[in-house]
Amino acid sequence: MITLALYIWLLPLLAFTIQIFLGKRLPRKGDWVSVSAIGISFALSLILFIRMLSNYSPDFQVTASVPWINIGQFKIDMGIYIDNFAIVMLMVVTTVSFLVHVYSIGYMAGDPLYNRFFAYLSLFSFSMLGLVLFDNLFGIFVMWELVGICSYLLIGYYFEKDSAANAGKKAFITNRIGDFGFLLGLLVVFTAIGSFNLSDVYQGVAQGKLSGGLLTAAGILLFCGAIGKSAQFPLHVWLPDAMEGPTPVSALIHAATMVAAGVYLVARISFMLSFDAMLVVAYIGGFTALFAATIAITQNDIKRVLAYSTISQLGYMIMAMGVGAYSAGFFHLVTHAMFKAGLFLGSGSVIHAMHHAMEKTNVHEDPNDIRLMGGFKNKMPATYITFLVFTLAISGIPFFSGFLSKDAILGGTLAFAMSQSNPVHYLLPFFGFTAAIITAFYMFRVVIKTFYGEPKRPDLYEHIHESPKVMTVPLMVLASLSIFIFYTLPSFNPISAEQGWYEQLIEKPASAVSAQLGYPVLEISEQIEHSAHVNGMMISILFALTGIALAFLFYFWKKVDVEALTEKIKPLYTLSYHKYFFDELYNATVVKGLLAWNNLLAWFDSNVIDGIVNGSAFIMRHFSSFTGKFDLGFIDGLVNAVGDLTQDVGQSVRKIQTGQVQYYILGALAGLVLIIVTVLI
Amino acid sequence: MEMQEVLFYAIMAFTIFSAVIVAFANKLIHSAFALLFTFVGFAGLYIYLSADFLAVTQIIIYVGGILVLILFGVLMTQDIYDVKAIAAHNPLLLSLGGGAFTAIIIAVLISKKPWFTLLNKEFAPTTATIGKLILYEYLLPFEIASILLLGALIGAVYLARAEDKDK
Amino acid sequence: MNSIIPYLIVGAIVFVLGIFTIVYKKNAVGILMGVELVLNSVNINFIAFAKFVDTGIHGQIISIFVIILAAAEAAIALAIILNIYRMKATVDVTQLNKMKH
Amino acid sequence: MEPILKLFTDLLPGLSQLPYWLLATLAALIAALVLFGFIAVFALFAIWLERKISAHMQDRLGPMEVGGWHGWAQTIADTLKLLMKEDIIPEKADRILFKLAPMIVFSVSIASFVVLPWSRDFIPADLNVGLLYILSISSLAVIGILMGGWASNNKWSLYGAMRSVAQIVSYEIPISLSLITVILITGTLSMQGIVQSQQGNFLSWNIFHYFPFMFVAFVIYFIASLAEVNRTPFDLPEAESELVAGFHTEYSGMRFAFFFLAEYANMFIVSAIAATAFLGGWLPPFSFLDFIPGPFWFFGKALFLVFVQMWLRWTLPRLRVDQLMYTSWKVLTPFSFVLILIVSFWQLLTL
Repeated sequence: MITLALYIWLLPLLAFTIQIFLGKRLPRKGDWVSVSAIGISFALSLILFIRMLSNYSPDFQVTASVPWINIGQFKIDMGIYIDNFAIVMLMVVTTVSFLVHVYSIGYMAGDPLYNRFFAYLSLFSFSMLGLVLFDNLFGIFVMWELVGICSYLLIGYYFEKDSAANAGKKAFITNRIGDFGFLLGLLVVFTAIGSFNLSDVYQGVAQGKLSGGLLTAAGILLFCGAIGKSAQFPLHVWLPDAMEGPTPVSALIHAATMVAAGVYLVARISFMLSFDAMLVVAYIGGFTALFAATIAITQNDIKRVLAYSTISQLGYMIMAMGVGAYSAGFFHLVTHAMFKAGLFLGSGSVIHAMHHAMEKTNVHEDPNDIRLMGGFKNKMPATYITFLVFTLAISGIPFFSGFLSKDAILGGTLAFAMSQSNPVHYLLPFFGFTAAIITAFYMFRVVIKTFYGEPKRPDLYEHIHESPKVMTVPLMVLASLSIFIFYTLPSFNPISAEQGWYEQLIEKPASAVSAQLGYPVLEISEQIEHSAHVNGMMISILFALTGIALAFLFYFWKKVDVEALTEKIKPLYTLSYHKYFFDELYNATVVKGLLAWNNLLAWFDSNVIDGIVNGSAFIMRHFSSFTGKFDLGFIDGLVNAVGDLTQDVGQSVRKIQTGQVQYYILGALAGLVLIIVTVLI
Repeated sequence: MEMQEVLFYAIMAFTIFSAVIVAFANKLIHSAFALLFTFVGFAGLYIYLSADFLAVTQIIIYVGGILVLILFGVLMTQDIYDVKAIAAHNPLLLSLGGGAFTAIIIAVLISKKPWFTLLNKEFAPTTATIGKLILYEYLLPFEIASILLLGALIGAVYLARAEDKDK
Repeated sequence: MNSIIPYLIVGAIVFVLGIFTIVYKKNAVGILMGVELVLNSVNINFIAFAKFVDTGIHGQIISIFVIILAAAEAAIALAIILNIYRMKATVDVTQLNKMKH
Repeated sequence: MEPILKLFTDLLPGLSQLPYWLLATLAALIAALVLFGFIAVFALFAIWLERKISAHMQDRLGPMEVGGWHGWAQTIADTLKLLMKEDIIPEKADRILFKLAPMIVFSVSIASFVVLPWSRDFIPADLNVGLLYILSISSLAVIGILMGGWASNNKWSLYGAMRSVAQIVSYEIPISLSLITVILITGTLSMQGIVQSQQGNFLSWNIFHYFPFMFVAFVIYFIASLAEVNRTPFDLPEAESELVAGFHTEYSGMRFAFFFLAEYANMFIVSAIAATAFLGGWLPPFSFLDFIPGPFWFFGKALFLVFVQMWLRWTLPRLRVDQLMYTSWKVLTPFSFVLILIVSFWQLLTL
């Protein structure tokens, strides 16, 4: 099993190595290397997955580790940890990655850096799989940074475009802030417990080596990493800009897998979250869910809408982690990976078509703009149908995967609020349900504007064509994976996944904090949970349908004049359209502040430090002019004398050098005899 | 078992005799062919030292590789048709002196024995042991040696093709 | 044959002969042959010690490495000798004294 | 040595009275004589076979006169002619080396017979490095050929010898590499061990192992072995039209007979190795055929391969020198390296 996991992990690395060195010279620029590597990984993960299903045990786990750093008492082991969590995650990563690889063959065809693109994809798959497999926080951190690098490289893939290069830098720097928190969290954990290994950390927390405020701090600091990577509220600004990268990358990295890594991390460290830390997590997640959803309403770039939707959905997951509904949050991660990857690939298909149409008609406008689309459903039936399936899934309509997981999260938040005495916590379900309406609304806004109605630009419309098979087939696969049956087997219940394999196999991890405190951190009774679930389901179906209905009212039947409404709530619209001015805010505070501080430092450097340096240089110069005279007269004389002597000796001795090796060997032998004789006597 | 002993001393004498021919033969080609018998004789001695794998390796590499190279070297640098060509030698006395030096050193060293407690191990197949040692304990030297061989290969080809540089 | 001495003596004699060959021959290929003799005599010492001294068979491994080195050395040396022959039409080492003085 | 001695004392109990060394010498002598007899008879038979096969392939009769029935005595007559011939040593030849060369070549061939496994019990010496031993012995023959070619002091001989050596040295690499795949599978170098690891019916022979990779290894081995024994299409060293007769141009009489015998013995040896390493040696193709003794199968398989060699000789034209080198270095060697990689990877996977 470990060997299998190692193959899954290392094959993409092998592909990366081959690609980066030989890619250009291989036939077809070597795309088959990467695709087949991830394909094999996918097949092997499928084997693991089937084994997991046939095993059907929630407690299943396998570990293996090797010593990594070993200096005296200081020991760090590196190892692999496989449980159901990891296997499901492996499955998600390899599936989406494989499909995106295949899709990219079509989407990236003819790109000048084709082979490098596939090399990056392979490197990303390798790092992401490593992140899933590692059994210790340090290894996870290393892989965490590697996926960050890949994200940076792929966002800035069209680096000749300024906006892409800047977006890459922005993503990288914003992530650094989160990762700084992560690193601090690692240090806190290591100082207190002395190991990075997850099971050691669990033991340490359970035994109380890390407790009280420090434990909360450690939890929140580690969560900072997730804030950065999963684009949660204060650090969400990079993800929309990351859409500068190629669309397959957006699907793979910025929708399905890497951004979900934050959620995965929170799930992995959930055992050490104290109640306060959980509240922080829940509120950040909940707020992000609502906040990003409100921005998504007004955006016109199809990929940006999806980006904000991703942020919002990630907020859902994080919120689920915060209210203790781990398996629901993780479930949403899985389903979201499928339908959001699908949405991105579908939008990629549309953009691809637009791009070609623009090239044909020689129009230079933004191919991502939904204002230029409309009526595509007749031209691109496969893309349309799959896109609709994904949209239904994300809106949370029954019979689709998104309903199952979103409903579980909403139920979880409701149960959390009901079980707490403080009514303020009803804010969390409020965030969740409001975001659900808005999600349904803005997703259908995109669908209606893109696929229904009259074509806005007939000149472009004429040249729109369905994408090649290599692009539509992954879409179909993802669409079928967005239907409920895959998650509710063997019970086959479209409304609830409770009896499905997923809920049976993925259990809420035991909390070490509870073990330390001696009482559960969070207690939610069965009864509350059940009633919350039923109520949540009703409300969420109702809200989703409301959202859809609103979208159709606004944009399809045009019963409400959108322009007039916009004018009426102009300030709110502006706020949302400009993303609450967060970029400008950061620019004004962080960037300007840093510049001012830098100017101060520069002044200090050029005046104070340079003054000292110049002064000492002046003294040294006078001293050295004195020593120079001494040098010329006395020292040089000595040196010349030695040189002359050597030359004279050399003249007389050089006659021994006959240039014949054999004499030298004889000389060496004579020397050897001499040495041995002296040693023996 | 005295048969084996007789055979042992015969091989020993054979080895030394052919080495003497290598050293003293007048024709270089005779030296080269005498080297064949020296190598084979050494392989025989290795068998007595229960180093079966080494014996076979000795023949494959020394005879099949190095000796062929040397023979080609001789054939390419000597005038082929002049079979009688006598190799020129350095002054015999000087060379004998060098040999004598070495002999003295070694005689002294051998007479200083014993360095270790000596024992006589039973014969046991060594191939598997050698394989394991090379792949575990001596892995780094082994890899270095393989890189050295690759380097030597490329270097030799480059040197031998030197005439192409002028074109 | 059940004592280390005969092997050491063979090794010593061949070693001396090898050194002698190196010094005696004027032909570069001949010198190479001397070197091979020397390497062989060293090998037999290693293998003899591997059998008669209680250190496992590490001696045999060392001699494998010696053989590897000998192969590499022979290849390079002959390539050099051929090059010299090509340039100077001789392989007599007494004529090859460009490094003199 | 011991099994042979045991065989002797079993056959003639009186022999055990003799002192050990005498017994050993006697046994060795007799074994050598038997081997020589075998090689000689085999060569006779093979020459006759070759004549007949070539005749049949070219739709002609071949020798029909000597001895009556289908000219069966033709090769005996040839042999007599060879033995009767005057033994000539060219005046300018290097006499010692000239005489030494055929001996080396022939004794090398004989030496290879030591490790051929004829049946479950009958193998002259089951060395634990048997396969390597054969490889090493075959590299000795190179020196003999070079010696003969040089000592003849004849341009054609030397060219033939040089070509032959270059060819054998180059083709030894694919041979060794393809045999390494066998070693990887069986995990032993001993010839008996290799045969025993192929126990079962013919599908468990190495040639069908890891299908089709080992089959490719067998093909590589077979092609390279053709070159190793200077058979067509790789018979450049003795290409009559270019080099008169290769390195043995100047030889005649008994010395020539030695080269000749060695050549046919080598044909048999490479086929026997192929039979051992790839075709299950003395194992019958189906286990119910066990009652037929091992030597029959072993000899049969080897002889079949010898027949294929002859068949090829009359089918394929000769290669050019550059094509010869190309085949070895750029086709067979890389392929066998890849095979080693594949086989070892496969083994790792199924570990």
